[in-house]
Amino acid sequence: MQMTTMRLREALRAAMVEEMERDPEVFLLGEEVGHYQGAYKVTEGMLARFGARRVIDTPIAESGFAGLAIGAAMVGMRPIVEFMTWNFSAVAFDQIINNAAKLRQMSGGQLKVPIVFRAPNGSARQVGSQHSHAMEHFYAHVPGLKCIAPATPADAYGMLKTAIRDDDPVLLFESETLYSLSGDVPDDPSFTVPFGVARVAREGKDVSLISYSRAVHTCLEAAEQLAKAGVDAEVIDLRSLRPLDEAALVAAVSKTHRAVVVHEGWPYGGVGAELVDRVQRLAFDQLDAPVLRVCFLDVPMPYNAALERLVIPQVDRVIEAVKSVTYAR
Amino acid sequence: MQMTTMRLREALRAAMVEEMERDPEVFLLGEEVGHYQGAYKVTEGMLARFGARRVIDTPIAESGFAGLAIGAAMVGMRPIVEFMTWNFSAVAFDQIINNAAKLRQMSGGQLKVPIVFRAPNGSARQVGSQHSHAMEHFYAHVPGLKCIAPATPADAYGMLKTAIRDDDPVLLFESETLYSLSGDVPDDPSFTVPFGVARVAREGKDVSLISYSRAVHTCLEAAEQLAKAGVDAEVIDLRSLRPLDEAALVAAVSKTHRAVVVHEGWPYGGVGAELVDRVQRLAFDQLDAPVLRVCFLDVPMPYNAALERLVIPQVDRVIEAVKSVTYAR
Amino acid sequence: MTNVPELAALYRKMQLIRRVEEEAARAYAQGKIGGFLHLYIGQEAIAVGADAALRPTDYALTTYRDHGLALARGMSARALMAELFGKATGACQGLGGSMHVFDAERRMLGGYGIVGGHLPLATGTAFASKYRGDGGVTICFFGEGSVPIGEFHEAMTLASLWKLPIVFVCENNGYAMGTPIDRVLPVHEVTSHAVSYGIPSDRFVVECVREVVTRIGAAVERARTESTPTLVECLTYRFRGHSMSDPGKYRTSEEVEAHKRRDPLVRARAELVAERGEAAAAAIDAEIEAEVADAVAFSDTSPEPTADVLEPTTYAGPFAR
Amino acid sequence: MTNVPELAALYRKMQLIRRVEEEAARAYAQGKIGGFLHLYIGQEAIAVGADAALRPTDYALTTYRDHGLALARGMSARALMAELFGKATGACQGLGGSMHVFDAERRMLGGYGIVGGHLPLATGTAFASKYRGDGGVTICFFGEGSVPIGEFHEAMTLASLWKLPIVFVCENNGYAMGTPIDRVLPVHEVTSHAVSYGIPSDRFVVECVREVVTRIGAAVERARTESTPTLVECLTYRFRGHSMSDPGKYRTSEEVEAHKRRDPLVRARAELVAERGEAAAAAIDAEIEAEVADAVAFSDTSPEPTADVLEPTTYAGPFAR
Ligand SMILES: Cc1ncc(C[n+]2csc(CCOP(=O)(O)OP(=O)(O)O)c2C)c(N)n1
Ligand SMILES: Cc1ncc(C[n+]2csc(CCOP(=O)(O)OP(=O)(O)O)c2C)c(N)n1
Ligand SMILES: [Mg+2]
Ligand SMILES: [Mg+2]
Repeated sequence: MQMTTMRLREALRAAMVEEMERDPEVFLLGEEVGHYQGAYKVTEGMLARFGARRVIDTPIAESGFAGLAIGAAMVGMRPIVEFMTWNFSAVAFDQIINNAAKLRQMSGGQLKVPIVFRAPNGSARQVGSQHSHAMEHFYAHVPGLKCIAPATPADAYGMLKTAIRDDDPVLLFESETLYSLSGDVPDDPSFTVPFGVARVAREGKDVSLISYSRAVHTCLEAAEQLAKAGVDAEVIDLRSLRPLDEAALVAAVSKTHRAVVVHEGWPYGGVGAELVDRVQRLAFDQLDAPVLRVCFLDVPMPYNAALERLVIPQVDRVIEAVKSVTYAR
Repeated sequence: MQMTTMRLREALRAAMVEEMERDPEVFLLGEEVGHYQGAYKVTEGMLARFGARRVIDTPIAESGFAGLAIGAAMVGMRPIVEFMTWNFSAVAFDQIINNAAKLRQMSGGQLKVPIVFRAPNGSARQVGSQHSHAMEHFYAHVPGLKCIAPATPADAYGMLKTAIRDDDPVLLFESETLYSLSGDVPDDPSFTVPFGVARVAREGKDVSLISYSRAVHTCLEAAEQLAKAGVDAEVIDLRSLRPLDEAALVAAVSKTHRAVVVHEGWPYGGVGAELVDRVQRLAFDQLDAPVLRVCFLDVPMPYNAALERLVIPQVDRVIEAVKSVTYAR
Repeated sequence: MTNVPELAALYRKMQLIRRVEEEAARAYAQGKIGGFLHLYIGQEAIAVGADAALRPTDYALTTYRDHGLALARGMSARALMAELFGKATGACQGLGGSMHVFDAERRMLGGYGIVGGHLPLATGTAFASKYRGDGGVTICFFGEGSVPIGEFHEAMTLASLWKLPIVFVCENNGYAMGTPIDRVLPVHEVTSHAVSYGIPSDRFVVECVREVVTRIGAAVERARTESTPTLVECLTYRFRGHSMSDPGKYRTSEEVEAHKRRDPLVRARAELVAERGEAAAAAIDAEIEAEVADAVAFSDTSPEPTADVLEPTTYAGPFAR
Repeated sequence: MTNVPELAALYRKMQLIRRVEEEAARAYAQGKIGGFLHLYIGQEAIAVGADAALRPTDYALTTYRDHGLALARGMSARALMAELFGKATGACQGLGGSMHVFDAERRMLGGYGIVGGHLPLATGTAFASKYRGDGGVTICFFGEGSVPIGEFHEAMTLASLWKLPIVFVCENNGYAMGTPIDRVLPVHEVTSHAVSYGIPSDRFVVECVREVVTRIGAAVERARTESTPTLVECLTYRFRGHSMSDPGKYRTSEEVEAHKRRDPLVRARAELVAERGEAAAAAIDAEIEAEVADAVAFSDTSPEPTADVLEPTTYAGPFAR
């Protein structure tokens, strides 16, 4: 396949631009997506290209404009809602869990809600406790929603396209820290990446590191270091959180018999605990050690840089967990 | 101890009344808590007793009045917020996760937020998908909050008192289906039940049923039936979800080597997955079978009564899971 | 000027709503209907009058108090009653129940349980109409108790800012559950907010269904021709409790009786009789009785939905677990 | 009538804020400060004037643009700067950072990152004052960009309904990040909402810090003596970008320069010089320079917080896991 190297933010933009060219019912709205070119420049140039009818700057009223977009989707349009960050979706929480997720069910299947919500998620750099939420842990819980969290430009491109074409509400969790990550993206506008299919980011036989989004890169780094210490770690990039690729989890653990789950966000419940549940339930006899998790420490995110580093999963913590499940010193 | 038999709703009321008598800084607010005597009559008579200064009917503005109460708590008052049901807290989600949970941290420990949020939670009877949320799965995730979910009148009484006296935000998850449950409650106004201590609701040696709130009663019923089939099930009533009683989990599983987690709410993530994580992590070598979970089916709650029954955990599903973990037919 | 339909047609719908709900109340007492049941009795003129001002292709959304709007939009008594009975033949296959009645074909877009939550949705359907240039209008109903909640204000802001073709209809029945308006609104005229959002408004006491058609009709026209939103406040009264479980102790029986004496349904019938004679009204009543009895019988004998309906109504595409 | 302090005292605080923030901007460029840094430069007269109208026991809350209010309330430049540097000696032990500055003793109650989120909190501190009868007033600042969000309206409703002793101060600087007011508010006068909430309002262009004291002072008095909330709209301008990462391309340099020529700080200094001579002003400036330099040195050399601070700042009682 022909490839172009681009940054993740450009991959997201390319996906949106192509889908908006293809389908006039796709439109984009959010705070500062137009004139300002996007708070993180993901939507740069889109206002000039599509005009104010399709690239819409909103007031600060997340519940209002998320609800507006859901309403447009319920009559067949295909809105893309950009939250400035996922943190701010907390004021639109009811709209997402009660309307986007349930309109199809409440209507007895008469309606569908083809909408995409996307935004940077998780920690950034010293933005403090109110701006560092890993919101996927709230949303992946809710049936009716789909949640995806790619880690590479190609996946960001291919999965956002899938999301825009999907007939259900899809929540795309990005990371500010990955926007400038470069990678090869297929030149083919028909390229898409399906949901529910994990990617083996690195082959390995001693332990499975299961991860998504930003933390995949932490895992890859940890795997490099572990390799030097003679531990051959596999890295699974889930890409899609709901649906989850159970087969990939079982296959991984059946091979390595040990798993460490690595993600942003707090330990209690959420995606990480769900992964533990799946692994121990579906591959109980394969496990030679408990599944461990490396995630945020169980505290609100501190502003101080050193403490923030301590709270966010780092390579050393991943290595420590791997040592623990492999009973190495 | 002298005991009085009362319904769970009366036990909650007694706890509030006694604490309001004891401490003039405690007050109650919420929709219909006053003149209407409470949507579920938990607060019956309280307006007459304490007057409109301390028992306050609010407009429908959950974010507003939850935030107001948090603000009052941050300057030392001790508000009790009644949501009409926990479902409606979704529009106050940001206030709870970003202000109640984080004010202490953001202020570097200068402030504390001694507030209680309480409401019926989970399924009721055919109230449909927007009114049947088990919201504890969202909130227990968040450090800074404490979450409790008692199953008996005595615990409701003793834990609500503990909650009102606690210096941190406490979320009390009640169940409409338990309000009329009768039980003995100590006559002693100094009686309290600590957080983080599970209760063995039934001794047993073959399998541990781990549960809380309404589902404890489902487990007890299942245990009765299992006893007839020769399976001796233990029932652990967690009472407190955050903090979790890890020692009780380990002790239970070390004895029975098999666990089934039973709760309202969806399977993905949440309290149930967290319990699985703790058990497999802290008692891995004790487990003879994967931990299974019996919870809502992974769909929005249907209105139809038979389908609703199917979605909510029932005795037969608990028994089936027990059979599976005990490898019985 | 909006075309006002024959009074007979308006009366027919009002009477249908009244009688369907009276039978629903009976069925609720018999345990055939579960959950919450919020009756619209007393307010029928609003949904019926508003529907008459709409085209069939316009969108309509309301609260949990939604039976009236569903029938006004043309849903059959069978589909509604079967939904209340939780049957597979119901409008939403028995999944939605009383609070969530939808009829996509008739552009009855629900039926919502969260106060204020559907107002932003309604701006979205109006947005879609404007975006597509399909000439459609959205009408959105809510109670005066929803005015304090933030989403009312966010919806008003978006509608005004983007000049959406929408009519907000506040059905001010004086109470939010047991709470009278003076305990929830510092300024009792809901339309006072129209000023700070820079949109037109109208406010009137609902007595005559034909007046509802013309008053709401003017707002619908403004939406359709100028893409200007309007806030309409209808002063009305519900004759029953908030829902079936509400004993309604917060109102005196004198107050309730005084309002019942001004029942817009009674007035519509009286006017119909004056215009067309008692026989014409009686014929309609008889038809309605048959229709309602048929709906109950149909619902009684309809099958329950089965478990296989659950997953395909959760996701339109493949199930995501 | 509110007592207006000596102009020297007002100017001193304004100049302190200006200079602390200028140094903070420099430190940000040097990487000593991380995350978001929203400067208050250009708006100083509001926090300083408002504080002068308050008692030390009154409560004050604001947005992430909070350095000005913190200093106005009497926080030391050291405590603020060290917080921005993320140091253990900072106002919040380095946990809060620029957006979350708190000083409980001086009743500076934050520093919030979610637009609109602190308005309900402010009604809560006002509620506490009224409940306790302690004579306290709460003042709550927010930008004009917060007006569309629901919580503004819920807070206004509660404050009016329950007659809370609160002053809402909208600092209308014309922009919400890159968005000018006409893209977010259908009616540009924020005070138009006061009418539909039935509360008094005031609206003025901020040029003179002493006028701020008297105008906001009148609202504070009304809150204190009548327990009546007021919505005050201050028309102002921020000289810098929204935050340090904002290049501010959405405004012309002519526009910015025109506003800088009307800088209330320059005016305050000029008036001070007119009243007390250049030497008096220069002496204050010199003091401030020393104070700011000391704050930077203090922050540079202060220790980082250690991990043991994390758990006790998450829960006041035993940690709940
Ligand atoms: C956000 C939210 N809070 C509370 C409720 C519970 N509730 C349902 S209806 C209602 C009263 C609504 O009154 P009003 O808006 O006047 O409508 P009416 O019932 O009079 O038609 C309340 C408090 C809810 N459904 N949603
Ligand atoms: C709920 C929410 N949405 C979005 C943001 C991102 N954001 C932070 S400040 C801001 C602009 C606010 O403008 P305004 O209220 O006018 O205050 P100013 O910055 O001008 O002082 C935005 C959009 C946020 N913090 N919270
Ligand atoms: Mg009402
Ligand atoms: Mg502004």
